[in-house]
Amino acid sequence: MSALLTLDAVTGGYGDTNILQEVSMHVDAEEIVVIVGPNGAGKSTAMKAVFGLLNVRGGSIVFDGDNITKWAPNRIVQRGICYVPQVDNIFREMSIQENLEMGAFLKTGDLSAAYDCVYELFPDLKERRKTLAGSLSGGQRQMVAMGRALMLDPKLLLLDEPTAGLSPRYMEQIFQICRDVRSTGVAILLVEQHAKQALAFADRGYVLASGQNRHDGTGADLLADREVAEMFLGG
Amino acid sequence: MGFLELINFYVIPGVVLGSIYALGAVGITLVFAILRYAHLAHGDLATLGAFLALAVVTALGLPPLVALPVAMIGTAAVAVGIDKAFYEHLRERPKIVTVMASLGIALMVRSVVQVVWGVDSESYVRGIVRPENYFGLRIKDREIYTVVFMIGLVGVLQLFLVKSKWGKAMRAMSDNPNLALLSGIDNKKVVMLTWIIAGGLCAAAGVFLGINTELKSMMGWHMLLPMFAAAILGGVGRVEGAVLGGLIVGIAEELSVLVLPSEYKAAMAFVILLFMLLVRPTGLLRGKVL
Amino acid sequence: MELIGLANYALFMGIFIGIYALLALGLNIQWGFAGLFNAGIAGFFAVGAYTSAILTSPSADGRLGGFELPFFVGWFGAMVAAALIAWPIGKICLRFRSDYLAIATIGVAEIIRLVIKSEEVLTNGARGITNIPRPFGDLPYVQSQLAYLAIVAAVLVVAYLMVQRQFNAPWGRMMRAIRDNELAARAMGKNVEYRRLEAFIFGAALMGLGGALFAHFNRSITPEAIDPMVATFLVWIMLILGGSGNNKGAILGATVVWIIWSVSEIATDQLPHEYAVKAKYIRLFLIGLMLQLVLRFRPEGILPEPLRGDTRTDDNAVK
Amino acid sequence: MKSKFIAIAGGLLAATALAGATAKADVKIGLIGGVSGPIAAMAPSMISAAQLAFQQVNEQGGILDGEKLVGVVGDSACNPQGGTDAATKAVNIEGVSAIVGPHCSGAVLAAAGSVTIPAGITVVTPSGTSPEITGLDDKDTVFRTVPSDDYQGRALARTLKEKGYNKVAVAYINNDYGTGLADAFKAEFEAQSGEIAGFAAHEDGKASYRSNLAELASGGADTLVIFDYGDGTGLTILRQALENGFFEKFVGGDGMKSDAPINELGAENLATFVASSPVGEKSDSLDVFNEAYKAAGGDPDAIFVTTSYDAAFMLALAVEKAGGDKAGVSAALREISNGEGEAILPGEWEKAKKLIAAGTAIDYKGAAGDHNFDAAGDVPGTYALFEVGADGFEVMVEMK
Repeated sequence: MSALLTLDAVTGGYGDTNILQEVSMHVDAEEIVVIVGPNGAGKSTAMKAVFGLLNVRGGSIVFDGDNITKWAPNRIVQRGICYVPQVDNIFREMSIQENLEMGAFLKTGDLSAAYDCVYELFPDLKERRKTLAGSLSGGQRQMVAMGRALMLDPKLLLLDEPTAGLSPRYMEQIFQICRDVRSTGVAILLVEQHAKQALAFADRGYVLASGQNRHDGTGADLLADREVAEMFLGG
Repeated sequence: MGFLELINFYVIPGVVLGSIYALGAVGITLVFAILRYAHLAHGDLATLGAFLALAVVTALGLPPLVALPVAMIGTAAVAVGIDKAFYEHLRERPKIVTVMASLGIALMVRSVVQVVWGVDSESYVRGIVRPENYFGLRIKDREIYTVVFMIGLVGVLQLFLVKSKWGKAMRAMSDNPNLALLSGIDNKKVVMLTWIIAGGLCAAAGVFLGINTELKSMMGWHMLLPMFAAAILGGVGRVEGAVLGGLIVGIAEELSVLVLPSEYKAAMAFVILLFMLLVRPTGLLRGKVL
Repeated sequence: MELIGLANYALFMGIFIGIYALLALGLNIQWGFAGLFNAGIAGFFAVGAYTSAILTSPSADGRLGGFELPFFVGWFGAMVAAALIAWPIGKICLRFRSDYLAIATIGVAEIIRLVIKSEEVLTNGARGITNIPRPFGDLPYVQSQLAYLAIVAAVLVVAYLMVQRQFNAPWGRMMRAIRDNELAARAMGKNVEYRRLEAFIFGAALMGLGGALFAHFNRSITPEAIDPMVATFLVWIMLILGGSGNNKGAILGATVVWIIWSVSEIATDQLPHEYAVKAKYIRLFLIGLMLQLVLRFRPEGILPEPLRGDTRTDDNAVK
Repeated sequence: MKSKFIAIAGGLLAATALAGATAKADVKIGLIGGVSGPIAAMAPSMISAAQLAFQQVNEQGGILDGEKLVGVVGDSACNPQGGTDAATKAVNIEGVSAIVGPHCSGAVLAAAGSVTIPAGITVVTPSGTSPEITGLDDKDTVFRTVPSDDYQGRALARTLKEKGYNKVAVAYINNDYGTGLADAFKAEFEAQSGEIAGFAAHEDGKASYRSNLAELASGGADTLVIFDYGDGTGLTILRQALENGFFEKFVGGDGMKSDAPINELGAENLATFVASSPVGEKSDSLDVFNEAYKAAGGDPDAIFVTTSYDAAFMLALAVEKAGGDKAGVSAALREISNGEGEAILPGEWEKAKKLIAAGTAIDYKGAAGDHNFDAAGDVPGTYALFEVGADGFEVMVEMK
């Protein structure tokens, strides 16, 4: 079976400087894959490369049979990848319901099924659908952000540090949500700062450093790897 | 000074003037919030709108209120055209470049008005209209129209922003442009919509200023500062804030005569602007600070 | 006769170009170095012109004055006064993005104009100040113009050298670093606000000096000189066309634009009267259009900013 | 680098000058007006009145040895920058013998200070009314055919007092014109024991002046004196005052005597409106001019047209008298209109030319007055108060 998403030796960066050096990875259908690594390793950059937000100079990105390397973000959205940025990932001055509606902007026709699906995943949000998203707590905001991304029924969800700044209790909750989302048939690629917890929960992981692949393998394997542990798990 | 006198000669003119400022300020606040730059050609677009209406009034002999929609559509078209021809190419550059470009556009629009219509004062209707007396309140019909139309236009706009898909898209773009793009909202359409709305309202501001006073080629430029003061006072991105700001600036300008030498009336808007920037840059209704 | 006339006109143009070049240099410090949008050049220009006028002119009834100080004292005073006015404005407005500064400076210029027009005790109000001494003004017409041109050129050269030195000094590098990447500069511990304020004040001082030179050349200053078109907008076009960030570009832009501005009128004045009048406005239109075209097709201007090893980062790298 | 640009500039100029060069023997007089800028609405008729004078000269045998007299139009834009630029071009590129203008006082002061006084070129402004012009150290080269605002303000004050206006409020535009008139008016009106019950400047271009008016009206005056321009803010003020019934009677300076109030507000609403304006003392001079200007398609009642015409015609006479010597124009200007000699009316060029050739003294009697310049180059004005009749403004009473 061919992978859902494949990055093959991707090189690129902002402006003229290359941040990613020949990074390769893949995500299979209904799989949770985590990218970890020290600060400045190019984790988020790799994710942005997938979403067409980066100047990719070498290598290719293939999604579900299409080479999406040079695609614009809105085309990628329509193709079935949704992206949740790390910060500013909600419309603060709009209600929860409106946030979800904006997520489904490209969808025509009846949205009620999509709403139902999202509210089923996040029952908390349903009660507060009229509340302004900006007034929610951090964890709830993350739910709104993910809910917005899920409105288009993506095949792949990109999450950029969904647990940043959240308390451990919420972190667990977010991971649980990820599993729930996966169970609806969506693959997830996420970047995580909390490497230990993330590797423990993900199917597979990639370790990046200085914009290059260092290690990959299942979460458990990586956790057991001494070198990986020394790199950043030790502390 | 009696209470009625205060109302008649200071507050009512202030409200009328404020309504005119509000119409312009709403456009400014939308452009500021969605396109993220201060559009300095806004006043001169209002001048253009007023003179377009004059062309209709003189050519077809229609009353100015009937010419208003024509002027609004015409100015909206011009605004979209200006954006396509000049601003669009600067979108990837620092925003301040567009601010500068808009200063040049202000000059260009004004000189077109001066070439086509000349530099003399004009008015829609000859003669004068004395105000009606409503229980001691002295109000002219056209003053009532001005305020009613302002409320009506802004009301329709609010409804559009809250209820319609594209209205929400505009709010989304103002709220979080990156996320709006990630959600697949078509930036170009939102920009075009913004210009249609801003251009139309701007023309309305010009036409109502013309109805209440005269048309001059510099009329819009003179309104620019009060309109910006209104937009910032209300909170950038806040339509209802722009209306509130417009009314406050308008009334404050009229009342300023009571405390300041009258030659400093024009400075009132600026004083309000600077004061707001100093103490509460988000504006009364908590808008953005870019 | 014709040739002497042309030479006279060239001298006059040289003087005006020199004055405008000073304004453009001042703006270059603010915009080219520090990215500050000052849309109120006319205001600082006026403060300088009036300060020097008050300091150097003979006394007149009903207004402050009669100090009759030498002209260089007046010019220095002009710079100080413009800087003093710039300080509080910068203090308030530089915290915000440039758009706010643009609006605020338009307002400042407007208020300065109102104050100058209204405060008769200070400025003789709308009538303006006359009998301002012009250095070497007692010489015959041509010699006097020549002498003044020499003075203006000398002032310009000194200003240019000083600005150029600053530009290459650590201060200039820091300013550009702040302009191009504020966050990084902040992270490196630079006091961004303070540096910007410095640039704003220095630029304003040069504009004040330009105003003083203008007032002494005309031997009079009246509030009409504070015209946003000729005192603000033209300077912007000069800098953008010449090349913002490049001091030579600022001077070149002043030269090119003033020549176009002044000479084009000789051409349009040959038209029949009715068209000649319309042509004045068409000329304004074309100046506006010129700005659009430069911004679009040659944003770096005729002489681009020299790169001295510092790479400029793209503002829009992250969407 | 600088010299290179001056060289380029010179080249450009030479090209333009060549392109613009007509018959080289033409005698040129500069017409520097506020073609663009705040008085743009008034400038065209002022310039065409001056051109009328030149046209008459050319129709009646031309100037000097039958050469053509050409008016070279320049734009001062009503600001000092434009004034000096236009004057420099006129003096140096066009080589004018004298200049009519600039129109605005600020431009006059700057152009005179930096260009015409040093170059020894005579200027006669038809509309620069600032008292500052009187005090210029001008080597006797700066004249005007329009009285200083001082005269008009005082004359208007006296006339109003005589006509029984005792308590007035004054609204004036905050520029040299408005301030000059208002200050003079106030001083004289109070000296005549009239009461000024409100006195306030206003800025140009605001949308509403109702609060200004209310403030002025609160003093209890029934008359509003407006020193502003009738096709500018003055119109707005007059309209808002009429509409809201702040005052019963309205008085304007010469700036208000424009067609705009009649056209925009309607003559029927202006029954209580009077405006002062300079007029020719000898009414036959004025009649002759009016006739000629009407025939040329102009409106003789437009503001400053008589003074513009007179300035142009007198400079033509002076150039003739000086034999084309630019330096002699200013002295000649005084000689052709010093109250002694054979009277010359507007348009009588042929007659004047013969008399000058014969060495007979002449005395020009202008459309706007006799123009016997005082030591400072100023003229005392003659004014009339106008009211609005069925056919526009009509003389109501002469002012003294």
